[in-house]
Amino acid sequence: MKKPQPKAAAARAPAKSAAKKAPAKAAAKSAPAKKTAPAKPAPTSGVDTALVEQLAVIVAQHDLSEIEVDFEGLHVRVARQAQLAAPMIQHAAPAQPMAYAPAPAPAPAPAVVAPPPTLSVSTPTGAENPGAVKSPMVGTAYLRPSPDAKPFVEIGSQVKAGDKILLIEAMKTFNEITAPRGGTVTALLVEDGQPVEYGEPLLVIE
Amino acid sequence: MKKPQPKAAAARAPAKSAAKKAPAKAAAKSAPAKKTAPAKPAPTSGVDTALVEQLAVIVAQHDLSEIEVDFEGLHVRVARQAQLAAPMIQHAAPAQPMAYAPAPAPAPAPAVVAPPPTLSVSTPTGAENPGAVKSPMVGTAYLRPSPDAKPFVEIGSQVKAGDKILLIEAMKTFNEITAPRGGTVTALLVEDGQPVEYGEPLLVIE
Amino acid sequence: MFDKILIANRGEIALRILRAAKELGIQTVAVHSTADRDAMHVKLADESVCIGPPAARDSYLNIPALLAACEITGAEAIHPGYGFLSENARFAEILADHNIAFIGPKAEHIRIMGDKIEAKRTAKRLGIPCVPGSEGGVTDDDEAMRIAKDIGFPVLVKAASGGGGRGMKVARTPADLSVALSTARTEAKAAFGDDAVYLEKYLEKPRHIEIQVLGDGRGNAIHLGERDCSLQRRHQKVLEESPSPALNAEQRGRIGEIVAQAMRDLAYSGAGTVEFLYEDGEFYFIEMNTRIQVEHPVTEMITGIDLVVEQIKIAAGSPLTLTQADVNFSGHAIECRVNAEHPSTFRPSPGKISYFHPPGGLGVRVDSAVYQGYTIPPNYDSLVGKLIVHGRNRNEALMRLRRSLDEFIVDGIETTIPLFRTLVRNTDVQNGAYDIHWLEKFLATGGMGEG
Amino acid sequence: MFDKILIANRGEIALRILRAAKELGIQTVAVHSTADRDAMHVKLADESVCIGPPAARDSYLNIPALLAACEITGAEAIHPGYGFLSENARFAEILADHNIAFIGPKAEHIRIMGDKIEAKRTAKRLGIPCVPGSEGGVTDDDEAMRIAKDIGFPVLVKAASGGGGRGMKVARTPADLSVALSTARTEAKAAFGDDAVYLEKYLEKPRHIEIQVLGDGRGNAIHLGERDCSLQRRHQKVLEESPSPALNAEQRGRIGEIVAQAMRDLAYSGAGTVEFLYEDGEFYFIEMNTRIQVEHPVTEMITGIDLVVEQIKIAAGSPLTLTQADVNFSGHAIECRVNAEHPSTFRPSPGKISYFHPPGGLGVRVDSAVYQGYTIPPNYDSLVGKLIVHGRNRNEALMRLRRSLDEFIVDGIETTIPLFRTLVRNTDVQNGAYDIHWLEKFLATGGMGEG
Repeated sequence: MKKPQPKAAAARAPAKSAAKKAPAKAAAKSAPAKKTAPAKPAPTSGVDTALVEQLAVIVAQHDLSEIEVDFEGLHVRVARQAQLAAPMIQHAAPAQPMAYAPAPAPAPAPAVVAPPPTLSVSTPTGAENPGAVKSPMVGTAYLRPSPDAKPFVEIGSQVKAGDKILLIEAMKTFNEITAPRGGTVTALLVEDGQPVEYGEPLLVIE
Repeated sequence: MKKPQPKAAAARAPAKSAAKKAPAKAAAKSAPAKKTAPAKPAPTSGVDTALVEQLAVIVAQHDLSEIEVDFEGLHVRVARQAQLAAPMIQHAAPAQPMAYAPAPAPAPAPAVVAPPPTLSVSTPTGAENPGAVKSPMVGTAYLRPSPDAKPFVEIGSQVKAGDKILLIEAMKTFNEITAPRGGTVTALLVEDGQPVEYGEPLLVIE
Repeated sequence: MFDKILIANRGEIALRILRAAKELGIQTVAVHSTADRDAMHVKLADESVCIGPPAARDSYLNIPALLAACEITGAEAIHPGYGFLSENARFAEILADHNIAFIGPKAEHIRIMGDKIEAKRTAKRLGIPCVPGSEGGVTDDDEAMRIAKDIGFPVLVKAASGGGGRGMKVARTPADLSVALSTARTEAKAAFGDDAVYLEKYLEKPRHIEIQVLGDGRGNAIHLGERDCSLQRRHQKVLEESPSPALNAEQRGRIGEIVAQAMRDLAYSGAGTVEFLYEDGEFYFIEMNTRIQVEHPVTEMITGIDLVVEQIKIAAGSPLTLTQADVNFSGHAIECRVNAEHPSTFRPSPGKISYFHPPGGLGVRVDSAVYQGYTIPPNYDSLVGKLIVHGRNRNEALMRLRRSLDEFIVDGIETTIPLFRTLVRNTDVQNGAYDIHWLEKFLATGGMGEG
Repeated sequence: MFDKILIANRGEIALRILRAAKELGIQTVAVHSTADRDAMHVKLADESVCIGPPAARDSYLNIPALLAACEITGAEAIHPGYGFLSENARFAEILADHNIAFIGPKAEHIRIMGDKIEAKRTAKRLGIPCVPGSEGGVTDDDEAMRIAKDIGFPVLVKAASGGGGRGMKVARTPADLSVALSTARTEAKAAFGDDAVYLEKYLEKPRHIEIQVLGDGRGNAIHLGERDCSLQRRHQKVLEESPSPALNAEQRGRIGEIVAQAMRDLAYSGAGTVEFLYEDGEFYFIEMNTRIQVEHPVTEMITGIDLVVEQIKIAAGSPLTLTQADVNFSGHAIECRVNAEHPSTFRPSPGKISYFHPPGGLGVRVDSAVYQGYTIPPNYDSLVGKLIVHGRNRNEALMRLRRSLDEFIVDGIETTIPLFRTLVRNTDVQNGAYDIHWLEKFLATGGMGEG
């Protein structure tokens, strides 16, 4: 039974939920600084990177967040964002980057029902290609200098850093987008005349 | 960029967030279990990685967040984000049966601030003794037949099934509570004259 | 005023009562079954007492347990909410015997209104319009015809001992009457062993309109306008609004005053609702509910009057401080009852709420006792919560309802939110062109696109 | 009316604008920085466009990006919310050049009111009461004394080129004046290289009272009463209420009509707020904000008028349909700004919200764009949401505020909810006995028991 006297006291203790979570938060903060050991470490400076490597394996296998070792002047700390954290993040943040809430049709269409909204936190698309060239601005992307011209690039095109690859038009101004690095165009991610937002991947150079 | 047309379609599919969350939850539940499969690290730099490994197993098995060892110049710290998972699980179903929201003092006491409320789901107290005799009704428990009499039972008393063990008074009626089974009274969980609610453990017979 | 009251209910109404008590500075005792130990009002109450196992008869309907809970906590009054013991005259009497105040009307009024025949007789006596019909059983066909013509066709021929629709026939014209009479008599004889029938005016497409009243038991009483609860499924109200799209101010004032005067004559105490069928400008008494109703927030939103606070004040012995002139109707309010049910099959869907996000902003009220992580137990009703919107006019309220329904998230269980998202976009609902049969027909003809 | 508007803001005000647009049946475009991709209004909008990285200058203040977003989505109008570009006259002009409607006043009015000196000159011209003082710099001590006696002591001696409190001295009596003048001149000379000072009436314990106005740009304008925003910390409003506990209906009507008439003379368009200090029955103009304000819901709750809807209608060219007679003040409203800050040290506390449960029930409104699982980014302001309550009178509103604060749960970050739980139980707050210095003093003297 809950009674006023004992309750007030009992409640005050567990009430500090924020305080409770503090250690977890601290851990979470240190986690992103994931100094994971390099894959193929060569012994350098007399530091036993094989030890580091082993610790790294242990830290991962046992789902740890951190190992720290001090021995004869050697200090090693291996930290990792433990797997355990993942379900927690997912729980509030299901891995569904496109799960934004849909808008109902504002026109009074009698039988159209809005699909249920969802509130979830998007995770950056891990599948994103590191060679993707992203839009530096909002506007309309054009793949060719004029409607009759050939495209700047096509899939398979070889480009050098600085080559024109696209135009983005905003406010009647055509902005030239140039290749940030040389390589082969392996994917075109926008269509001619497509509106693009800031940071939207335009094409892939590998 | 989110546009109306593709969105309506995209949204309908991922809307079933409930279904999506199922795997994440399952993972969270199974996660604490999976810290076996010890690696076989060879000793390096004179650092006993087998010790580290053992500590890693311990830290996981006991659901610890951290172990730190100092021994003859060797310092080892093994940390794990076990804690991170715990608040999350708690958050939906915390293992804190007493974490009910406290009520603010309704009397207009100017400087008294209500402790913050919490909304959490209580889990049945696992520590509850299977030999506990629970109150079948709401009322006031009395340990003796009259104020001057000796108590029905004391710790250590032997009782047979059907023996009177308590009175519960409700609406000026004294209801006899009898032992549901024979055994020894090992704990008295209520005091004489204490109000009790339905299902409240009164004493333990083992 | 009371120092401490006990809330003998559960779910959203228990939380509703708790909120009113807190705002009055009154201590609260929550009583609950073992299935409700995690209920929000239990967590927010000053004290809580578990009174029994999940089955309502052993907990929420368990009068000795409630009395014992009052005794051990020192609660001076019990608010029964709706359902459970709220219309149990005997309970009100027992409380009186134990010097515990019952936050509700006098036992005699509960009893009168709980008896269909007695209620109708009282309503008639008090000048409340009732469905015209024969005074009792009719055996003679000529007399039946005379009465039917008096009432006006169509008429309903009903078995005097009847119930459940058996022995009921409609005669749309005088020519239909003799066949209806003989068929009804035959069915009545077969079903109930009694071929007496009576006649009543038959309403083709009535609306359900009810008048909210408050009385102080001393002869003061006011009405707080009507609620239109015509959108029903299996006699369960689904969506309620006020003002009714069918009434004008003159009609509202007239029926309201008739009801208020009746309550004055009765010296009715507390909140009550007089329910009518309404057709072609006429009201026909159905019954009176002598308690707070699920849909009371609709009235609160357009009057600004906290009905539960008024109930508590009246039960504590305060005379009604509100006069009819204090009751001003402002804007339009609509309530949706969100149930844990499949939105088209209405299969109950108890279970754990994995995500809960209520809508907010101007003119939006949510009365719900659930929270994220809470499990709706299968033991009781399926009400998840009530979404109530207020706007300066009906159109604003409808648009606000639409946008707030689109913000409302309840994951982990099925709810009837999608039903309301469909209804608020329906032309008939938008036009207020519905009667008590509308929703059933809408669902039967595939309005929800499935089942 | 517009078919589609772009919301050039973030957080709760972006959601507020989205709600108004949806209720008007207008399509919405949310623009956002990369830090705000998970914002609730982005999820609820019909379309969204990422316009830049987290830094506001590259996203929310990036005019070319906003124009481009209008271009690719076809948005006809931009609502700037508050902060960011909301009081940028040049932005309003650029939009006009691009045939995009700015949901706000005319550029010239933004410009006038954005310039402190010009604003005060305009206010005076329009008959709005200002702080009495010297017309310009004063160099002669005798002239200073004459002016000071005219204004009435205490007077403030201020560096003409000053700012930030340097070169400011209070003379409480005529005897103090010459010392105050010489000290202020010395400080002014040292700090700004200019020893010109001016005199102004010094207000000891003023309240902050502001008048909400709506104008249609055609000479129609109304006032919607006042808001008392005296509870401030570091010039940031913390709690706002309406009506002010310090004003009566006659005072409200008088200052309201002065302001409304000034807006008529100005042909002001849209929503605006004229801010005053108030002491001993007199109002003194501070500034005018030519935008919607954070605390606008307080006015909405007592008038029932949706200010953002009115802004949009006016920007779309509708004349004001509301007359002053349509504005009725009903009951009392209080708003608490819940920030992601430690409740006594006010250290910002951005981060992930692990549990969110807003309060509900009668008279409770929550305007918040957060949700469980959302991470408050460290890049912008710390407003988590606004809790607004309405009651039939101030006491009912305070009791409702107390119970709803006690229901409000925001876990995972620190919030100022505990500050409000303390304030609502404070006798001075309960009595409305506070001025603009009260909260700072309360905190400095350990009102929160810590820091």
